[in-house]
Amino acid sequence: MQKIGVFVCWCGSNIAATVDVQAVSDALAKEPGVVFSTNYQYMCSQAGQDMIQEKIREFGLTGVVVCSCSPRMHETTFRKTCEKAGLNPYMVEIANIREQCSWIHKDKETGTEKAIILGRAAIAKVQLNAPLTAGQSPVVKRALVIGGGIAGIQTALDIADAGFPVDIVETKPTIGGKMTQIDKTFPTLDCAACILTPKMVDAAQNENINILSYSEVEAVKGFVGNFSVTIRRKARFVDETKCTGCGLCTEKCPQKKVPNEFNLGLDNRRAIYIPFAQAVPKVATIDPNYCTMLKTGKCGVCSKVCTAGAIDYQQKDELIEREYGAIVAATGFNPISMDKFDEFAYSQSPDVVTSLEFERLMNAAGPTGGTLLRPSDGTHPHTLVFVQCVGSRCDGGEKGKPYCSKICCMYTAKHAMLTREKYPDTDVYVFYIDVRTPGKNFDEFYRRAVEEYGVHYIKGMVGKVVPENGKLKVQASDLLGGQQLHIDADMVVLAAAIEPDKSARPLATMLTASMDTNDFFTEAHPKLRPVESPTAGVFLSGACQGPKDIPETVAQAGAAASKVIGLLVKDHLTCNPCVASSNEMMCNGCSACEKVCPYGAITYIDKDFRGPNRTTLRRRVAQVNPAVCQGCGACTVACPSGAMDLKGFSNAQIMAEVDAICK
Amino acid sequence: MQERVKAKAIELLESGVCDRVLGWKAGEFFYDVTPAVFTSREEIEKEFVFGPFCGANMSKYLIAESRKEGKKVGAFLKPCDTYSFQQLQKEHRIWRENVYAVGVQCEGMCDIEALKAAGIKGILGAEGSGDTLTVHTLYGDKSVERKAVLAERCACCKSKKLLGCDEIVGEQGEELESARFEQVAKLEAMTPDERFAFWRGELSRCIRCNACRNVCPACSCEKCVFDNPNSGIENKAASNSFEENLFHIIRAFHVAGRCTDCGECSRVCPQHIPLHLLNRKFIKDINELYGEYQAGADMDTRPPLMNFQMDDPEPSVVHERGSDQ
Amino acid sequence: MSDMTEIVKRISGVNPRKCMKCGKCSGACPAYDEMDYHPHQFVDMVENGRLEELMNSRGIYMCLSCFACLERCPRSVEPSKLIEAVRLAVVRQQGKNHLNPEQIPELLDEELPQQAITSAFRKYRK
Amino acid sequence: MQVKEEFKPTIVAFCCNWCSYAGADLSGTNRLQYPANVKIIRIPCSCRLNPMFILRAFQRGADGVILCGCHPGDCHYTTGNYYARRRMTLLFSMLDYLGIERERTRVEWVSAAEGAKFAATMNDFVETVTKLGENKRLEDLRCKSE
Repeated sequence: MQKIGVFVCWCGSNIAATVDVQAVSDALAKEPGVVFSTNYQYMCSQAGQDMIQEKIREFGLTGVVVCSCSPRMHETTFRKTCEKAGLNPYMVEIANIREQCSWIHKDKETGTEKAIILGRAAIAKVQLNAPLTAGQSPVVKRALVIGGGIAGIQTALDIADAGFPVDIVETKPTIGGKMTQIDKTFPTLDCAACILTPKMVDAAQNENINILSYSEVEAVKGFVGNFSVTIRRKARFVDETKCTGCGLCTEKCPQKKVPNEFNLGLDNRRAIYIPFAQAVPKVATIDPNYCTMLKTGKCGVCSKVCTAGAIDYQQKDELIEREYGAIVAATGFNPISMDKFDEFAYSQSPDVVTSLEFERLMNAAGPTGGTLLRPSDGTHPHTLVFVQCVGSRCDGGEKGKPYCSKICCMYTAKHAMLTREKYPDTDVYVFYIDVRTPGKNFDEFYRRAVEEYGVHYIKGMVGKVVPENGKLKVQASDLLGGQQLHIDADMVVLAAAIEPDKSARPLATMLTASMDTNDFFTEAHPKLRPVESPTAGVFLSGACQGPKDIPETVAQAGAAASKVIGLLVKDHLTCNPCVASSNEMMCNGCSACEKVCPYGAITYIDKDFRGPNRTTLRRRVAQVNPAVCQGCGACTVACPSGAMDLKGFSNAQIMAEVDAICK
Repeated sequence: MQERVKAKAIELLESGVCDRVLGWKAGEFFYDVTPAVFTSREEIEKEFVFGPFCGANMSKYLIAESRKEGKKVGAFLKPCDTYSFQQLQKEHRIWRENVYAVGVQCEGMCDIEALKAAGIKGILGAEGSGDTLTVHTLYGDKSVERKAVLAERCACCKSKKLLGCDEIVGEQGEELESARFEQVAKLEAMTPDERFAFWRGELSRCIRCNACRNVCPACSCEKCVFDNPNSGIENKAASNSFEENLFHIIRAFHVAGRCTDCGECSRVCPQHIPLHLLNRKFIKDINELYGEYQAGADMDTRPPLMNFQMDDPEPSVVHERGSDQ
Repeated sequence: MSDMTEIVKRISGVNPRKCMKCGKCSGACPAYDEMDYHPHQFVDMVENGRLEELMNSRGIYMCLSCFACLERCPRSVEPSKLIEAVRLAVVRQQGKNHLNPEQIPELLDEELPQQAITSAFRKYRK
Repeated sequence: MQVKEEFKPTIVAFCCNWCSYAGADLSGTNRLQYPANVKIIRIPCSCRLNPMFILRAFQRGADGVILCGCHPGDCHYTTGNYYARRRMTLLFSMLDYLGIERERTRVEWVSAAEGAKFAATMNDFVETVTKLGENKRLEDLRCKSE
């Protein structure tokens, strides 16, 4: 029989004013199993806690009921108190007789009667409490960063600085992401490559960081602290260890007509290529869709030319499996496709480009070597029209994205300013709905574009663009001027909306991380936990969580890294002991519980049981992983036979509380 | 039809595909057909029956049978049985590779009460496939319209489709438009007091023989909560009105979303309580609130109670929807 | 006049509040110059209670119902349907159907494009 | 007919630990009064409520049972209240089908910031159940000790 101690708190006058605490402690003293019952002004005070510890030792209490304020207030305090006195902390129950009794009833008599009933319910529950110890699960001291853009690199660098090994998995042949394709950055007009490549080199040289380029995540199993991830290293047909990055093969390769995705198809590259000069790892890659040797077996120029003998046509995809303690999603963004915006004639004229393509045209390593030329005839453009919010702030659905993509106003101001600065003879028009410049020095930057460089900012939208004998006839409304403008432009640049990378959705399903309707990762709490995913052990860095510019991405990457370090620094993860547990003898193995578990904490094994007259019965039974289970209890109701029960809130305990209340 | 099924049973045994076959055998009376296991040709020839009274649903026996060593177990399944068969596979209760399932075309099973109600006296036996039934009685043979004496569940049969069978005897059928929810709708239209009186009248006759639980393919727990002393709601015999309600509400809730509406519970109830009306109420609610769902129709859609939509109706819908004269 | 605004909104099924004042409809409108009030202003005037002014304007008859604005509106506001409803509201008033079909034959001339004829019939044949 | 001594219903409220229990605490902190016949049982999530507990409460003499949970979409366990919503809808529909008064059972989504709503809901629920009178249709006479 349990030996229970009841401690009724006055809480100064908060409880004692409308509840006769003496009557309560006397009434509860008579309850079965109660060996000691008292009341005191401040149970949560040091004196109160000492009294509890003293009584535990004196009476050898096996259970403690404290009738006081809400468990959300002092449950942990009283649990620690009892733990110090040697009583299992989960043998404590709190009856909430302040917020849910004394404060909401004026009449002392009903207040006292209700407090006694709530006390009885807590006693009934503690009778059935079992001592629980918080489970522990080991933490693998290695992090995985998925995505090698500035977000992934920065996160990896910060984690590596703390001394933890990090793997970066990048689908492209080189890390660097979108920033490598950008010419200058706002608001400081730094050259993007100049501030990015040192970080890429740091990442390459940092012995804690292991870069798995040209690879994809295939499968993720396990839980926080113990992820096991299968990574597919796509076949490069070049041996990374031998290739020196001299680039000889990329000059000699006969297959010249391959659209260069690094320059967004504005120029061509060879079948064997290095994306750009400062690529990290600086290793050639053969494109299997275009290489004649791989397709027909007749060529092999690159292997003949290669001095290091690094070409290996037989190389196959390789699947490697590694353990990680934490995973950071840094899959980044892409501009949306323009094929649903024919009113801007993107598909009808090469002179209508997206902003990223414009970046490449302005970039020294770009297809035109840095001089801004019209892709159609290579002449110098005189009139440029920038169109804002193409596909952003729309109605959702096939019209475009419902959100504002946040960075277009700033990079368009940058493009306009750089164009006017480099080519003073050009006329630059920017058609906008609102110019949004919320960051530090952002608005000053935009005003410089208007005041110093004379960019024509026109509030209104372009209605249509019609390519006509070499010119682009732009028809737009000028809302403030109250007129319809007709401009013959040489080039039109569309500020396309940005959307998450296509690899984000399958990755989210693998990580059981949740996503919003626009495929951005959902954060654990929009304001208070923006860099964590609701799924424990999964963190978010960069534009995969929402549109953001480079300063914010780097800040968020640092934050994600600090969360990962906070996790990896622990040797063990203590997990909530009030988790589900399945009674194997009664489990039907019908996987009803597995389907309702939001955390995928339930797995199944076939187990042998002793059957009648010495036969063994092989049955499928459920197993709950205590580290992943958060104790919501959905499975306990889905399980018809009651095999699945929740420690700390078991069926019997809740029934006992119901009985005590309704008696 | 019986000849073809018997021949198939013998063929399964002779060809060595199965070492035992689950079928039907005449019980005490001709209409009291019980399930049986046949292991030899002679037994089949002598006792195997497939006639208008073979209502028993074999799929629940396959839970235990499919786990035994030895060759496969042959099983004859009517269309409604195949739904339970697939539902049990979906819940990993039947090991499909140890079962050789033979689907049997079914024209609907008859109910002896309906036969008696049709005013035929001194019945000795009845057989015949197709639309008419020849009834052997003390006063010579009579023939009667099969439709008139069909069991309630067969009168509003929901589907003649044979699912997931290795082989089919007879033709494959189709899902049918069935009026199986009319009775439930009639009850819903009553006032709460009338409904309370109706169900008290029905459930008070319940003697807790657990026949409904034992025959129900969805009710196949290793250890039922009502037999488990520390489940908190264990009760062997319902001693008062509350426990009768409790048993039937909880049982209906446990099979909600998994009950294939095979009607076995009402067929075996010795007190003729229309238990299927409880399960059909849940099926009707699920169809109306969460979209058409037929348990056991396929192997992958998630059962409604293990699924959700963001825009599910609020529980208060029950308050607005109910009629409250 | 507010109930008339409700009627116009109901007939057209358009929610003018969805308009974010981007002006793309006016940008795309081929009849922009002939109109005194332009497509983005239709939506704004209906929403802000200037329906009367809009109903008396000549501009609403210059609309060719070519649906360029409807196609291109990022917020799916459909200004062409709205102006259609405004025209309907005018025509339904007593004696305001100021052009009856019998007059049209004399007004015709060869250069009048096909589109304008069908559009005129549709607008005036109510 | 005038009830002899004023009938005081017993109401059991199952509150989910993260939202509605905090809402109940908030209504307490704001000293918002609601009748004392409501007693609250804390459960981790609304999806922890098993129909057995509701029927057990009625068996033991409760006159009304209410489940309070987080608003759909705010659940601490992301999907808990969606399952609870379906289960309770079906259970209430079955109880209504058996002729048990519909107003004896109820689900209310109360967030941690809605102290006032919690108090108002409790006042309204107690009033409805008092009007219904004692629970005659789902009672277990053996449990009626007095």
